[in-house]
Amino acid sequence: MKPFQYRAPTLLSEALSLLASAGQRARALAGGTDLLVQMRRGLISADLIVDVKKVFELNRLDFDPSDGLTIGAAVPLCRICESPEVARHYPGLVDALSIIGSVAVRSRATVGGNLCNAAPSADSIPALIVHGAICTVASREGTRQVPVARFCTGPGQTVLGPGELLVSVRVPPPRPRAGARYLRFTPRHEMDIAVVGVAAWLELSEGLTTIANARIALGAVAPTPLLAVEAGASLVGRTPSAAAFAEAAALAQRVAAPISDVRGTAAQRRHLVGILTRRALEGALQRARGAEPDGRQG
Amino acid sequence: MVVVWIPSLMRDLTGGRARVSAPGRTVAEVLDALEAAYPGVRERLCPGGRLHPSLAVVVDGRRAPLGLLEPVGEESEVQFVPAVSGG
Amino acid sequence: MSTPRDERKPVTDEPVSLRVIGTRPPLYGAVDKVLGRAVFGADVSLPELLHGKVLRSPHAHARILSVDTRRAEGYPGVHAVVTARDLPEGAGEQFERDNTLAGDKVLYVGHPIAAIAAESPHIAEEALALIDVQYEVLPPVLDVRRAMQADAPLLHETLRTWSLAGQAASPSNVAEHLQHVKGDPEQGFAEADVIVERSFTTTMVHQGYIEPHASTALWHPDGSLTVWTCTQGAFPVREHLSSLLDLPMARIRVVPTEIGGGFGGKASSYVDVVAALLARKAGRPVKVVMGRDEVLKATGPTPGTFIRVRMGARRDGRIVAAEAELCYEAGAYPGSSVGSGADTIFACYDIPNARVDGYDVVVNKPKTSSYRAPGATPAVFAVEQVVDELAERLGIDPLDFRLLNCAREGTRRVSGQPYPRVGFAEVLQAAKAHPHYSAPLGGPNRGRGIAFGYWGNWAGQSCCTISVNADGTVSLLTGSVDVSGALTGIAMQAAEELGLELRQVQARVADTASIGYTDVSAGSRTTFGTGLAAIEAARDVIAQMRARAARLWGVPVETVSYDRVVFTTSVDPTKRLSFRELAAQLSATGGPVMGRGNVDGDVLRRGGAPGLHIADVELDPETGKVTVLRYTAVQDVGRAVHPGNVEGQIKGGVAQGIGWALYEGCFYGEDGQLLNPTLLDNKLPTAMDIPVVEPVIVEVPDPVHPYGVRGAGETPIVPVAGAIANALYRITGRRMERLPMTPAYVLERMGVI
Amino acid sequence: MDGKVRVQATINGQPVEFLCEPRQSLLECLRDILGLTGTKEGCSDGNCGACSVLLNGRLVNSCLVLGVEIDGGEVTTVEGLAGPDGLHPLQQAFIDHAALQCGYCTPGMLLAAKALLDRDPDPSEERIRQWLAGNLCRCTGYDRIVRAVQDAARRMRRDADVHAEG
Repeated sequence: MKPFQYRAPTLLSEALSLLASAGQRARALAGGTDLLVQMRRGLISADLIVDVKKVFELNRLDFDPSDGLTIGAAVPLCRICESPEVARHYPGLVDALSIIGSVAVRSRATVGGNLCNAAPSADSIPALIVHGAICTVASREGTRQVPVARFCTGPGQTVLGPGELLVSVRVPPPRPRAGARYLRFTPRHEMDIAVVGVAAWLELSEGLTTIANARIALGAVAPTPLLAVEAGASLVGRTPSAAAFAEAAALAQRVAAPISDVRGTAAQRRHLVGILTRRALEGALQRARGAEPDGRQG
Repeated sequence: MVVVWIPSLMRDLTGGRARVSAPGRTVAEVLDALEAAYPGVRERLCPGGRLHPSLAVVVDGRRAPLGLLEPVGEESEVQFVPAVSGG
Repeated sequence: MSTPRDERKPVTDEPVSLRVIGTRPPLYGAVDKVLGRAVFGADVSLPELLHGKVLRSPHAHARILSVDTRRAEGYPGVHAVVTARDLPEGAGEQFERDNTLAGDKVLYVGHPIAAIAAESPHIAEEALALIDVQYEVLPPVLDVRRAMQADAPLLHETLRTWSLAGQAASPSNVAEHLQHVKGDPEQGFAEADVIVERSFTTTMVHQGYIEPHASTALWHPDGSLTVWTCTQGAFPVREHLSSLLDLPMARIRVVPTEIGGGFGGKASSYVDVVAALLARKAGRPVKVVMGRDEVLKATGPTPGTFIRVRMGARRDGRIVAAEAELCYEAGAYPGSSVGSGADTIFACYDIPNARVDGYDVVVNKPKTSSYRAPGATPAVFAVEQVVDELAERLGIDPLDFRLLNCAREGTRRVSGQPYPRVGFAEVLQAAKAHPHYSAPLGGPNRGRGIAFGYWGNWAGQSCCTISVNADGTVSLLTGSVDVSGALTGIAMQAAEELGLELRQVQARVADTASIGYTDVSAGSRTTFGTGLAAIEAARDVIAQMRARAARLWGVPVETVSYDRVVFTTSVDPTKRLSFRELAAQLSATGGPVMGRGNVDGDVLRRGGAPGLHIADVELDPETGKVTVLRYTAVQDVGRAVHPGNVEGQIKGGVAQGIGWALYEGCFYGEDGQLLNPTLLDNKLPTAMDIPVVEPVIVEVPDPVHPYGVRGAGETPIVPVAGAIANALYRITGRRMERLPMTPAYVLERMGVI
Repeated sequence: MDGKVRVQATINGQPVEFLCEPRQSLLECLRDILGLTGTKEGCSDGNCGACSVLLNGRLVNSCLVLGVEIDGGEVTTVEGLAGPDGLHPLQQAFIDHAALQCGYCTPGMLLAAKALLDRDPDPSEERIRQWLAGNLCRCTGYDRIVRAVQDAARRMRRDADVHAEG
């Protein structure tokens, strides 16, 4: 790892000016569980590391019934998963955040880091997408909002321009009769990386008989986490049923563009998209009806 | 007479016979007797004069640490097996 | 002095009343390990210490045209740069030299080319990038069968296939062809009513020890060398250093540190010579610590294999013929474990007619080394599925079928070597009687599989000394590195002989300057082989103590005896001295007493350790994911010196076997790059992936050891993949012909994807 | 090579001050600067858990934390577990249950178990296994480690009750 300067600003403005001054040669450090690994392997190099863990705006974790949940980009996953409000209102999000890496990794890793690392197999991103989460990005020139669904532009690539910093992610307030579920498939039972990840979110109609709204997002089957628009749309207005879910699963399989690599084959991934989409929808349905799905991971 | 089990790939030298008897008080002496009866046996087992490193000598079911110097009895039997170590 | 070697008293079957052997004392060194005080390889530090890093080949197969280190040598903070040119001319065996620092060719990604010693590991790493190496890249060959073809790229122009049929003429990647033929296979297969033939492919697997290799070298003003290294064998490292540095052994001291797991992978030396070369050139001590990616790319995993097995049996259940072809990856240089694979594949069975062909094949991957019963696991994975299929086709219970055909005392192996007494049948009967074998499976998509495995025991050479202290305690020294509690097992055997409690025995591992030659701790030999040396040393102590008592009492030594409680003389029954009381008289009766044991265990007709494993697995038919629900491992260990250690070896061996069966492998791309050089993608099982393994110890004493001890540490890994494969067959109706049995592979075998 | 930074922290209850380069990990600082070699390196990319320590009460992989990041922080390593009156209950339980063989993963395993018991004095076997999944062990097959953690939890709960009554 090449030598670098280290700064730990407490003010957002200070962080932004540091990032702007060094341009491409500066990197923001939150948990570091991806950044330090890639720097150690020479995949990323920086002259200046800006530790953003002391900046107030990036450390907020507050829930408001009307505004929803605001997750600071530097809030460690363990703090998010331990929040009673997050557990009660966003169990679908906890499904994803509570299985990233290990206990030790989750003490440091952040949603901001997971987003900026932009791995196609990231666990948090499909879950954030189906929850309709929005990123708040700041730079010296000001701030802008970017839906999580459009934040990643390719493996390890995001919309962030030079001098821009991801400040927080806002998750809309939970809607009644709605539920979400995230499942991933890994060979080991823990401490592994998704071969395929699927998040599903369902909102039922007034009488709980039909699906008012649905979103399905896929991980590890395209250059970026993917919102499977047609698959979600196919469920709107239908009665929740195995057949409806199977149809949506097939549509999700069609939009997936998996590759073969050391973690899995394309055929395996395409098959798993079908299986996990169906299971995630069933879990989301149970939560929309106020029940808890069985704990088994994919 | 000592009974020597002939490894299969050497039976071309012994007319296809799997077991052969030969006199001797040590494995080396037995080998000399075998060489006399079936020329080429020694060079196969001991390329360049030393027992090939992947082979071990077994006398009466016991690996012989002295290799070719191992004494043999009247009714002994001799085999050549893979030299095994371990992990 | 000590009793002549061949008068070992055979152990009778009825249990001798033992005071220490069979108990479960805490292990030597455990307190330091839980305190974090134990000194492992990378924990060594010295004043003026420099840090070494190795430059490794990015190509799997290339000729080295030039290596220019001038820029690196000038980099601030760099103190020394070495390449193959720094190895003394013509010293040591050529392949060993080339695998230490590449000569004219690199043969695998990660092949060491040069090394740098600098003020910090970071500076050394930066300076590595300044070494300019020019390559002529050559096409690599990675698949073992492809490498065997005549038109395959050749790794070594000079390599000819050796076999007992003579030396082949033209160069080849096949370094050796071995063959065993027993009886008349053609005739046997003609008699068979049922014949099953299958081929299997297993991937290269790494031992996965959590501690990376580390070595620290220090040259002394008189030109002698001390090396601290985490190794399974300090003496083999000393030989390696002596050979490659052209330095007499008496000028080298190798100090074995605590070892963070080896499993055979630390029986070879990788960075000791490099550390020594750097330290000599820099004039300061140098520590070289490997990174995990270096460990996975450039240290010896166990070979990937192609195995074809064909077996025939009669309707009455007798196996009448068997045939196997084993092609093992040796890696960049000859010397895979195909020999022990061929020796083990049919080892559990009494088969009248058999042929085994083994091929040791070089490929553009790191030189393979041992991994716990080297060569046996892939062979048993193959043969136990064919045996299972034969039993099914004959309609015989799989355990009964194995009982019908298992080897017994006197059975001849394919090599012709007859078996001494080994508990093959006893293990099968114990497994059959175990509740697990008949328990209900309790759910859909579940299957139970069994597999029968064996590992012969290597004995090797060991030294041990025992000094008697004036207070009646003793201090034991041995050259055997303490791999997982073996030192405690050795000390327990000495304590038993001396009639002492274990806490009266101080036991330590000595460096190569303080004890006689002792082979590597491997081959399930340590508790057996070094235990013999400890027993011999203890008997030597007793002999000397009897002489002192005789001198004290003025009686002939023949009249003095010791019943492990007191010394007495038949001349005068009132004279009695405890060990402690006599020890206090040593200085007055002739000075210190030191017992010596130096043993070559191979002298003894050693039997090995068979194991029968029962595995219950559950399959998710939609995703192909396999969960091991219940696991029972029945094994003959001869005598469990420390039952806790033996159970620990069985639990650990099964855990590694589960990793080998379901999760692990070194996967290479077409260009020879290792695709998974991290512990994220080279997936060792976690605490969530291993069930509670129930060890069942069967004790059929090995007659050649005073306490009946057999080697037990390696057998536990051998049957695991076969048992899980047979369990998956019961769920899917498909035989598993590949390792690892990943979810994707299981789905493919089921025709789902 | 200058560019070193002064770091002040509390390590195993002791105030400590040291100089390090920003690129040096906490693991490197503990081992090479402060001589606390009890914490081990197995992979340096967060996949084995051998370097686990407590940072401000949280279990972390010290290979994925920079030394400069712990300025003002509090670190507990394996060397800080035993007290003046002897081994920590977890250390004693690991010995009693033979929950280690080579011992290389043991420091990380002990700190991970301590972090768990600090939070949950009576964890289920499932919770223990899930919590320890980030700490790889190649020798034992894990179940004796799980037993040792359960046993230590029992002893610590009993000591806590005695303490409460006393």
